[in-house]
Amino acid sequence: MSVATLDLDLDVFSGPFDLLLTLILREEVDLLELSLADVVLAYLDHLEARDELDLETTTEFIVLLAALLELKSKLMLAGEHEDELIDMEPEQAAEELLARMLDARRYRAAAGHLRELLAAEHGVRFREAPPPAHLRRTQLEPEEASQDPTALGQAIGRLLALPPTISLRHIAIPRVSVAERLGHLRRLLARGASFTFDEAVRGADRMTVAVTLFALLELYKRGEVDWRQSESFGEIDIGAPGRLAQNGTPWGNGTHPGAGAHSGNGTPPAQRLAAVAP
Amino acid sequence: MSEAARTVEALLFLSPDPLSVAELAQAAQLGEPQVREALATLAERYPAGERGIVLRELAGGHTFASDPASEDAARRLLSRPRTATLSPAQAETLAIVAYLQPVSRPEITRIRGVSTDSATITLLERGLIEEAGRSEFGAVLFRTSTLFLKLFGLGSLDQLPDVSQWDPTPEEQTQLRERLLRAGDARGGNAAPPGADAPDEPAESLARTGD
Amino acid sequence: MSEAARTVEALLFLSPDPLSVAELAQAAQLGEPQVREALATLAERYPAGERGIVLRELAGGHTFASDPASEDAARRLLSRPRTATLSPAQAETLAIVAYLQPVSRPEITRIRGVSTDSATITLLERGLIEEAGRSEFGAVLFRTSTLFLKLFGLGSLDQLPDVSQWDPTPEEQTQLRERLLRAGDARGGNAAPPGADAPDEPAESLARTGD
Repeated sequence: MSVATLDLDLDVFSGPFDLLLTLILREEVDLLELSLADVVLAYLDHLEARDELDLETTTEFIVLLAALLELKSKLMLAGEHEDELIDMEPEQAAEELLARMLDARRYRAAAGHLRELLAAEHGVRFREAPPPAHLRRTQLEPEEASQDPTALGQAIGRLLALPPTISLRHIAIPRVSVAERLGHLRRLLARGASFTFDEAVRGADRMTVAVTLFALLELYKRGEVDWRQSESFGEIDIGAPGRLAQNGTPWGNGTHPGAGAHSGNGTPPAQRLAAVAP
Repeated sequence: MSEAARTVEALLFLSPDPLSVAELAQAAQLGEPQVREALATLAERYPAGERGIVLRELAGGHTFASDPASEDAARRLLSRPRTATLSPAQAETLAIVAYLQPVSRPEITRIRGVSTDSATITLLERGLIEEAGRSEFGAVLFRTSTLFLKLFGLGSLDQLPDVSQWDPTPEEQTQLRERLLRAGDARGGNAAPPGADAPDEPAESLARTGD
Repeated sequence: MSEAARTVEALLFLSPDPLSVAELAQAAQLGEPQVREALATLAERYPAGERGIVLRELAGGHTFASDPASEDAARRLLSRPRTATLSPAQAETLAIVAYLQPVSRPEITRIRGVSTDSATITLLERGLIEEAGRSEFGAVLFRTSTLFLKLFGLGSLDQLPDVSQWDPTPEEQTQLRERLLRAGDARGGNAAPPGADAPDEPAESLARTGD
């Protein structure tokens, strides 16, 4: 079973893992509101239930989760100003992260204190009987025109104000879907000739590169494509099964293209995936 | 004071209604003679005319009441005029109802971004808004009342102030309702889980923007 | 018992909320020193641990409460638990609101790192927090309520301990900082701004386990 179909039942999301990823990328699920620990637990449960460790899908899971973790930590660091985190030096980021960790720790401890306070008040009740009617004088009729209608207009004005977008835009996520990249690769495959990964993603941004790699993995799993990398740091050649120009194993010199070997521009695909979070 | 008397004292204090000996005995898990003894102890502790709280025996049983001598002070305390000003939540809810009426609670919640139940209930109680039938999805709709017009010194709803002077983006031509919903969504107004406001009507706002 | 003490006793008995000295003085038409004296008399009359009713100083005022020893009997009588306990998420959200009020939901979410909506809604429904206007960005702000102080046995927010008391020691903080920096170094290129392709290969070690 691939990670994509891992079934999740979380507070903010219930469904397969790949749908969750899609929704996060489309900003329809707020990553800040997602407990990644729960995702890990769900995966561990799943592994336990299957009683076997599939290294390939586990790797896929870890890489995806690492990307999500990084993206989330950056989101948590992001202030109101979008450029803030992009400019952040490692030391600065560490300071900021430390401050956040201290905050979280502080209020978790404070929460414990509140629970103790509440427990100490166990059994203390207050009288809830309404005061006798004869002691409650009838309310005076409110005066005519005693309220100012401009308060209503002001309230509407406040409600019309759009909040500043603290969106994921600074993470530069274009709305690109696996399905769309699958279509792109299939169109290239349909031309018959083999092509390189770099050709497939020419001019594309990092997110598109990452999603294209994801789509490529998917096609490979479905047996629709072969790919090969003849040397480390070399091009990844992609073609329909059996149509790749060279003979031999699809892995060339035995290096899995997704496993750290470098493609043409010096960036290994796995790193591109991790680099989804810039 | 015996433990039985303390328990009976606590029960009489908490209960909004008079309690019979049998009821007290059952709650305190005591025999009726013990309860009677406890009541006798309490009668000594709360002698008539000497305390602010009096122990009374009524038809239904025993109860604590305030001393009649303190009634003037009690009236002054309890009839403190309720503040006539609206809380921010009430003002926002009332403004939404006034400008968009008829409007459903889920829609108000979506625009405000928080559950609006208590504000809506208060406005209903104060007679500023009233029910206006149901939406095609079954949610209660609200509109402002005649009392609302009176309190705000308005001859009719047409006299509601023009929003444009407070509008952060007055150049926008889109309908007010649609813009409010959009701003609400942008603020995270959809965060209320289904069930927080019954029933959820995702399509309604869209349906109605065509009005 | 003086007439002043009787009146104050009656008022405390009738009022659903804790009453401040000023409120008592106004309703009873007494001077504040007289009210304080009356409260001292009452404190003697209701010594802790000896009566079914106790005099408490809560939420900036005085109020009567039942003695916790009567809780079992009270639960049998009223067949309703006092307050449900707080879930960890609710307690954390409540702590953040208590210490940082007024605070918005996005801010709470940022500190907790996970969704806070359902906890916030529950706390609102239980009356432990309430709305306190909107932030400059339009998010609803929350603060704790009088009921919060009452139920948590607090006279005022000042009685909450300084939140920094739960911070790690400076040495521990230094260690944490170093660990974070090391982690940052290990990640290397990923910290580079988008656009510039990273020279390092942070994901490689992970990816290679799949070989």
